[in-house]
Amino acid sequence: MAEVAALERIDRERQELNSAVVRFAGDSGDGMQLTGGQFTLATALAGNSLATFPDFPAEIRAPVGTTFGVSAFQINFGARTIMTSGDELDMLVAMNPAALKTNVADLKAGGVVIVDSGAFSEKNLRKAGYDEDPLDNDSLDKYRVLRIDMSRLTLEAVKPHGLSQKDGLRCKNLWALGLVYWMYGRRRQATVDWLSEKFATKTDIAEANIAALNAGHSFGETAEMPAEVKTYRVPAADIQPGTYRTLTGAEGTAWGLVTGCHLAGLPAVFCSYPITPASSLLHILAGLKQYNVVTFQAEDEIAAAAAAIGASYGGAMGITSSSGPGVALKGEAIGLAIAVELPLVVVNAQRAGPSTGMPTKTEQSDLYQAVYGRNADSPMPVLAPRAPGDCYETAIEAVRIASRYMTPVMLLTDGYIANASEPWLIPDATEMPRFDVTFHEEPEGFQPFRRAEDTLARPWVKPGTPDLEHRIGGIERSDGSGNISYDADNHQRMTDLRAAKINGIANDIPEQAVDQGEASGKLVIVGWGSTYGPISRAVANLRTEGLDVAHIHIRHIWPLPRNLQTLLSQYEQVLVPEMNKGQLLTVLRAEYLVDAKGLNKVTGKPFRIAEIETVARDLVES
Amino acid sequence: MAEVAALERIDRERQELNSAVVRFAGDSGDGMQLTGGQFTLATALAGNSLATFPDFPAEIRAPVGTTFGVSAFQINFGARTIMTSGDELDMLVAMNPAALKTNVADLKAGGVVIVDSGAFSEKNLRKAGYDEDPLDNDSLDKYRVLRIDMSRLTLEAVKPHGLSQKDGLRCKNLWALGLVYWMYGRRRQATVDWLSEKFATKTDIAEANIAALNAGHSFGETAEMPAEVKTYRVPAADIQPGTYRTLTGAEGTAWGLVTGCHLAGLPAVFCSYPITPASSLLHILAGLKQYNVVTFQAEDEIAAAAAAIGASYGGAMGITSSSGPGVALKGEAIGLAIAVELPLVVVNAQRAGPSTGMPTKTEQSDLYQAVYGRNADSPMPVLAPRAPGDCYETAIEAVRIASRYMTPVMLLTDGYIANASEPWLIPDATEMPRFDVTFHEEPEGFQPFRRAEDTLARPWVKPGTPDLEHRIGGIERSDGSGNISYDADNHQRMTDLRAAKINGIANDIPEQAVDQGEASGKLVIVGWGSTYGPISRAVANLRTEGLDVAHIHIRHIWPLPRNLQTLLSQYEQVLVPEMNKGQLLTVLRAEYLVDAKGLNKVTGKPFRIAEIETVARDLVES
Amino acid sequence: MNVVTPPQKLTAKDYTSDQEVRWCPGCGDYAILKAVQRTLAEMAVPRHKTLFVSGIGCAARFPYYMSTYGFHTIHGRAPAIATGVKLANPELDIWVVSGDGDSLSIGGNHTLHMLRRNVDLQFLLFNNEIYGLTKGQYSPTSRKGTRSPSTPMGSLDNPVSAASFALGAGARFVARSADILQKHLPGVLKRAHAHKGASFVEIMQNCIVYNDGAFKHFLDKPLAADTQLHVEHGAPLIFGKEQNRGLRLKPGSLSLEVATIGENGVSADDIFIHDETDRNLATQLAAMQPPDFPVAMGVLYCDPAASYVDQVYAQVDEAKKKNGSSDLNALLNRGHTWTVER
Amino acid sequence: MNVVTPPQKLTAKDYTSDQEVRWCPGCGDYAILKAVQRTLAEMAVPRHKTLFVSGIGCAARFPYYMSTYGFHTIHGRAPAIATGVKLANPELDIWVVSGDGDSLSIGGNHTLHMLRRNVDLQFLLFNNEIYGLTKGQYSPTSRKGTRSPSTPMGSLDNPVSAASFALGAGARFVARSADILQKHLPGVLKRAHAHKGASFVEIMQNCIVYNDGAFKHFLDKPLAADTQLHVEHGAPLIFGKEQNRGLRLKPGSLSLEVATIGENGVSADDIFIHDETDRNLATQLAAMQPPDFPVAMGVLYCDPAASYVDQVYAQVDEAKKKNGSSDLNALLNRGHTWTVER
Ligand SMILES: Cc1ncc(C[n+]2csc(CCOP(=O)(O)OP(=O)(O)O)c2C)c(N)n1
Ligand SMILES: Cc1ncc(C[n+]2csc(CCOP(=O)(O)OP(=O)(O)O)c2C)c(N)n1
Ligand code: SF4
Ligand code: SF4
Ligand SMILES: [Mg+2]
Ligand SMILES: [Mg+2]
Repeated sequence: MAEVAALERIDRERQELNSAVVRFAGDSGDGMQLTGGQFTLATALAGNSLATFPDFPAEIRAPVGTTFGVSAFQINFGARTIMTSGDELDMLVAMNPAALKTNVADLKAGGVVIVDSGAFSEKNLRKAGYDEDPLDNDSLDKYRVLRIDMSRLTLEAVKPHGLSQKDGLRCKNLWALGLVYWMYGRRRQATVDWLSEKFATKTDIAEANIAALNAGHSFGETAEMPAEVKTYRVPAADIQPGTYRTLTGAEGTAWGLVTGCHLAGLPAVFCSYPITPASSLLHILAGLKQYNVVTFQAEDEIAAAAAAIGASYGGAMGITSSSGPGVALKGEAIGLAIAVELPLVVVNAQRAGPSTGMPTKTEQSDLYQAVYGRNADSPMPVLAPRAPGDCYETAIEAVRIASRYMTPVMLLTDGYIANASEPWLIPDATEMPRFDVTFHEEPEGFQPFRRAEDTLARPWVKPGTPDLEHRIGGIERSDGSGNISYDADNHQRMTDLRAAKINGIANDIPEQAVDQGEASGKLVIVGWGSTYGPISRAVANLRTEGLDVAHIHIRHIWPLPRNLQTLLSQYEQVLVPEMNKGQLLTVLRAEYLVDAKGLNKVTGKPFRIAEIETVARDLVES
Repeated sequence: MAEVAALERIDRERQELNSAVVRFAGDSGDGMQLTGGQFTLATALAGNSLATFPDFPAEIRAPVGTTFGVSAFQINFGARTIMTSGDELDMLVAMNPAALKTNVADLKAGGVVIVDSGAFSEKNLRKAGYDEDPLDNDSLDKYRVLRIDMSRLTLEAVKPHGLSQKDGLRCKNLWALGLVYWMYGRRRQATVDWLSEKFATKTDIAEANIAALNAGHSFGETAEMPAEVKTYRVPAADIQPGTYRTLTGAEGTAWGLVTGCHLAGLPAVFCSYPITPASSLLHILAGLKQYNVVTFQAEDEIAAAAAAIGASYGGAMGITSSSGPGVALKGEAIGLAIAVELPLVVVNAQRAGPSTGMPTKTEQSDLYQAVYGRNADSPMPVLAPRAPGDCYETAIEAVRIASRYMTPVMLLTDGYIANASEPWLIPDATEMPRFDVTFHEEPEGFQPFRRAEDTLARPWVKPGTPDLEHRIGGIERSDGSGNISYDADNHQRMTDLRAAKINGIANDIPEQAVDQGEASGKLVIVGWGSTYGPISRAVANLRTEGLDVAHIHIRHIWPLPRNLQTLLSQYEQVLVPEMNKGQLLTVLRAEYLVDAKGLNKVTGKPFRIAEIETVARDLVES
Repeated sequence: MNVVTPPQKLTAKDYTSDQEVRWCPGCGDYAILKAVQRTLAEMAVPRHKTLFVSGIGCAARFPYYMSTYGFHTIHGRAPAIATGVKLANPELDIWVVSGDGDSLSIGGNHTLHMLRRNVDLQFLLFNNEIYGLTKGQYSPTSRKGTRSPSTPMGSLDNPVSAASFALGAGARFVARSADILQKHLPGVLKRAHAHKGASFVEIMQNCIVYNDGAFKHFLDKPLAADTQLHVEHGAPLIFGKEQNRGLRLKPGSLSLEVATIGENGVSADDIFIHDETDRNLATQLAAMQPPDFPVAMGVLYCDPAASYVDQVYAQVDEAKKKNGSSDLNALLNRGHTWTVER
Repeated sequence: MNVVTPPQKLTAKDYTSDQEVRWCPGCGDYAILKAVQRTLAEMAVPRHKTLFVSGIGCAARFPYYMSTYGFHTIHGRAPAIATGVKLANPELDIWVVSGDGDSLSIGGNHTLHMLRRNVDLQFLLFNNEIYGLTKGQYSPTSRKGTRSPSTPMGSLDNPVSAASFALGAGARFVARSADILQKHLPGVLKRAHAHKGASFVEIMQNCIVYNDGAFKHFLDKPLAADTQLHVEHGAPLIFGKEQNRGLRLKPGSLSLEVATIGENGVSADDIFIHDETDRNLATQLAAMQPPDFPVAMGVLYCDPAASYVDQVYAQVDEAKKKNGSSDLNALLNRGHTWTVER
């Protein structure tokens, strides 16, 4: 209880903030992702709303101290609802010169930068490409710089635990975390518990880390801090009661797929070939075998898609996942699933392209590929979640549509969503509406392409069922029997039916809601996917300014919600921000002849709130 | 000269026709394609304008006499300019019951059907699915039926040449051809020459065939023909003077590619994997090695695209070709060519889909794939020829754009165009404007991604050039140096440059012309590719009726011609007929917000003129 | 639909679908179809538990003609699709039918990986050394110098030997037969069916239209006895009209050679005994070609190992045992959670 | 740019680009890079006539670090792309660098077909038995039971043996070395370079991050002499610290076995002599694994045959000879034409 007492005491002097953005940056080996994860947890426990953004280096393990080996983790947390990981930093923790160099530009003027001065050796400065020590010249003048020899202080703190110099230094991220905990009045207990559990078999390491954490914290409490450095209090946000956890987009997608299959009463067969940033889905699902999940690492993306289609044919929910270039390879196989009308979920964790592009950077540029990117008239539903928690729900929806309509479904996530995390109100799986699949078992009158009247879906037969033996294939099938047919009228009919089936899904999805603002007005900003956060905050800000701006965020990219055309026609202007050159824009313009404008950013990075605000403000005010 | 005299004599009684549509139909083994080819040649020599449409069975060699083994060849020829192979038949030659059964519905009421009654055996009737002999009931009452035992007459005619019964019967297509030659006043000499050359080493076969041809012809001259059967004269059309040949779309494309490479001063490396209906391009080019063409049958479509990209990297013009499902497989590799900015021509001979679909049937449904079908922002030019002769020019244009702009180019043909033939005014290759490629050879200031100011193209370096060693790859490249770059601004810049380069091609292609009609008015019909013929004829017919209809046919699908938006805005209505569910339509609507309507046919068969006329008439008159 | 009354003896007809067979008259595929249907009847396999999967090609039309379950998929991907079916539905008895182009050109990689994984299915490769369906281009098994529409001056690639490739890929069952060997083929099919794991069967098949007579130098009746070696586990590797020729170890080497019993002091005891589990032997048998050697027919190699899908489900079972029930809420509440009170 | 003055002796530096090398510190790729650069310098190959092509993976970053021409392409397709380059530019000296995933998983089919075509290039397969770049999933060469992010309970697939696969695919040159064998590797690289046709070289490479020590059971210095067999054409297959162990024919079989000279009556003469042109021998050498056998290193097989691209151009030349000039108008006026007069 001593800790609590200390906090109480100090809290009285703390400056109250509505929100704050903190970034931890260091070498890949410095444990920045873990540090960020722990800070996230402590912040969530403190009742703040939050959003995070991890930023990994492209190289597996770049040489220590180089700029391209810097790993960073950013968190935005607040007493209000937090929508993005934040445009500008209030505080930067830089564990070495390279981290300072690559990150300080994002710090707002007057922001705090905490550096480990012990890491500012000549060698490290050179590796970072500094000609002179930035701590010694005026280059950081517009920031409040806190230089602390964390390396030395950490080594001192862990000395009693008998670690090697190397192992001792590996605790310095916890020292830094301890200090930042102190600055924001965070509790250490969850991190102490986590360390104890993680290093359960290596108690000396656990204890050393805990000692470093506490030392950093005490340093804040006891050291004479320069006057510019304040401590802060970010009050708890008004958050819906319930049990929470943090959830990454990859977890949300994986668990959503598992839940969807559970609700459909189907086993899942997940077939994939590793690729950044999609692999995490494979990794997570590979650990969930007890939930009737079989995972299969195929020899390539084509085999992965093919095996998933085979699995669906066999009576399971076939799922495949990849990123843009890998999904390109699956196009022909997806065409087969469309032709034979089998369920399939294709997850695309988009990344910057074209070609190999920038695998670790995010982009939304595979919408064309999802909606139009196949040979022939090959429509398929396309869904896109907006945030990690939404991945869960959208993945369930993908399984529902695929199994109910006997169709492949594309689920578009991206590198940002997959890695970002947010606090998530844990739902109760036993309360969710089921959508059990009924395999066709009745021989009487059976025809593999006789369609259900409401959905136009053909029956799903599990091979092994007596007396339903039948043949299907990629050559055009006779309406009804499914036998090979080169008949002209039949081809027209089947093409029309395939299109009608997918279009009909529009009647089975919710009408498009307006996320913020009125259902008509001067300007609506239409987004999809991971731009949700910045658009949402930008619109909130603009509305606070009194501007007539609304926000619509589309989950169902294809078919589009049935009321969307009418809805969009209620606004004078439509702005579509996308991390691509204008792909949803093309779809909306073609479908509705709406004179929408694009706001396009293709840098591998998410939008800043301000970028959207500026353009939107210009549009409403002009 | 006896023959000429005979023709002269008979011609006086002939009924004059402005145009006629004849179809030869028989078993796959009956040589209908050869027959049609010869008739085409004789008709061309007679100075008619013409268009043809061969229709092969899907099976390699279906059992003799079955309906799915029927092979047909249709020709439309006339004294006016012929645009299509014709909606309805004036004459059908049916060599067996199956051919009658599958083709007679296309014969216009009052049309002539010539049947080989010798093939109407009970067995053949059964195989064709006839319960009773149609020659014996009233089912053909609305036609003028000419039943001739061609089998027997042929065997008699060839008897002197000592062929077996089987070989003798194989001449019956020439007997039929002889008769039809007589009916339309065609000369036999070219066919006689052709037979003599083809069977140079088997003179007995050549002679037997010639005998059959002459026998059929004499039969017409001498036999007592029923009164309903007339003979016809189709006067020569007003045709541009010069030397002509017949040309199929596959030939046009192949020769155009060879010519394009010649004009660019480049060797061609053509890499492909067989697939219907694209294979003929591989077959033709494999025989043109002396024109500096290397052909490579790869292990699959991906390897074919990859090898073609390698060839372009190596300093040749890399070309790859396939049909829809195969092009789907090439998507990832095309992305590489876009990223590293290498020339490449991708020919897609479209066929009916999705998936395997109907490989022998035509469709225009890969436009989405061509324009939008890749991951990431990956623009590439897309061209589509309208007819066999136009394949030649468009293929040259594809090579020009690819080499000048260092970009892959998609050339969209289709199964119809590839197989159809038309008379072609042979151009003089020595007169064509050259567009020689200059490989970069200057080390001073060399940077692999330093762009030309006018085209924004990067330099093309042939590896092997001293002092220009450099590295390129699919990871995002630094503007200028081409080194790996994960820089945010660089990615935006490079993405913008890639888009600007392709968009800029609009300034290097002709403005869109109006094919028929005024540059403004009530209705414009906008087409692309092989719908040219029916649209053109339909518009001509409607204009003859005095209706205000124009025709625009787009060769440059992407980027679109720079004046197209303005042009389209001059019409009250825009109708876009396509053999798909509305793909160019989507592009036009999205680009120009023009409220164009689609006329969509997806039967695996070309439009009939009347189908377009009807819809267009409704639009102008309503 | 077809309800089978068990006591009645099944015939090929019971495994025949109502679809008209559309291969060229005289195509070797007909004979293979008959042999397969007859063999299934003899083994009385339940139709509803049997699935034929194929890619694209003439051979790949096969499933349409069977009254079992059938899936005609896309070119080259049948091994991958079949693997997926088996993962979802391990009880199914799966046969894959593929052509030489389908399985060794575009599908070579999937064939390789299906074999090394040892997925429990029968893989029938109809080798006609040509692309039939696309009208006669040379295939990866076509002999060098093959003139075809795409190689008017003769092909230049060295052909793949299907059986050698399969062994190089780690296959545990490799056999060979031919369309016209109507007595031999059913036996091989039965062995393939009995083998648990991936059973690779190369079936020489005559394409009468585009590659007629490709195998006549060893399949023609009069030559057969001297040009084919029918191997049998535990039996000497003997062939010839007189059954007096055989393979023996070439002294001092790792190779077999043809020897005639009774000549040059060669006795019956010198003839090598076929051992299906000897991979080195199988590798040599697979590579043997006329005129120096007879073509080895029958089960060249059979050395069973654990099948892939069985092991997958063993892991699933183990995971279930270790992690208890598959309660979804337990998943969602894993790890650190916190509660916001009202 | 780098202008070489010929008389000066070339060094590794002359083949080094200005790009910072970005593999993990301690990665085996560094050693291979150095060996390649040194070997090129020793052979004094002209930089501008040398091209490195690669797919995607850690290994595939290789071209960026060379001062030659370099093309870093897409995952698995380097063999096909290199084939295309060679078709267009037969004078180039091409090296392909590939990882085990790149060349045997997604690219398995292209590797197979490049080998059977015998395209003249050097194919270096950096085998670290893991997917490095994508952070440690098991690869097709990973040993069964490998625990990785995608196989937390251990992998189930039987690994492909790279060299066995290459032989099964019909490769005419198959060799093996390792990152740390800095004396051995250059010799193998030179042999590969000298061989006209596709030269397949498997290089064992340590991934220090995701599969550290995968080869230590035969690469660790103290064990090396007893666990590696360095083969040399015409020399006996001898190994061991005392150079007294070797491979001999197992009597009455097609197999080799390990024997100790001087024990059980085994003499030096009993030891099998390495013959690079013996495919049966190479097949057995490729498959040998500890603990029963040493790992064979060096040129396991070399039996040159006509190279693909040479033959392609021979046909082009023949066509030119036969058909005369390549006058375009002759092409356009081929066959039947007619003239419409004015
Ligand atoms: C993706 C794709 N590429 C190409 C084709 C065209 N294609 C169909 S079958 C075939 C090869 C047929 O040869 P094979 O597998 O030997 O079978 P066969 O017809 O000889 O039985 C090809 C190239 C296709 N259908 N799909
Ligand atoms: C089409 C495609 N699929 C997947 C990937 C992701 N990927 C990149 S490298 C790689 C495998 C790397 O393993 P390996 O080839 O063994 O090379 P290493 O990194 O071990 O050197 C994978 C799966 C990709 N870049 N492109
Ligand atoms: S083309 Fe050849 S393989 Fe195909 S059906 Fe005809 S004969 Fe058989
Ligand atoms: S991940 Fe492994 S293979 Fe890749 S660079 Fe690091 S150590 Fe080398
Ligand atoms: Mg074949
Ligand atoms: Mg590897």
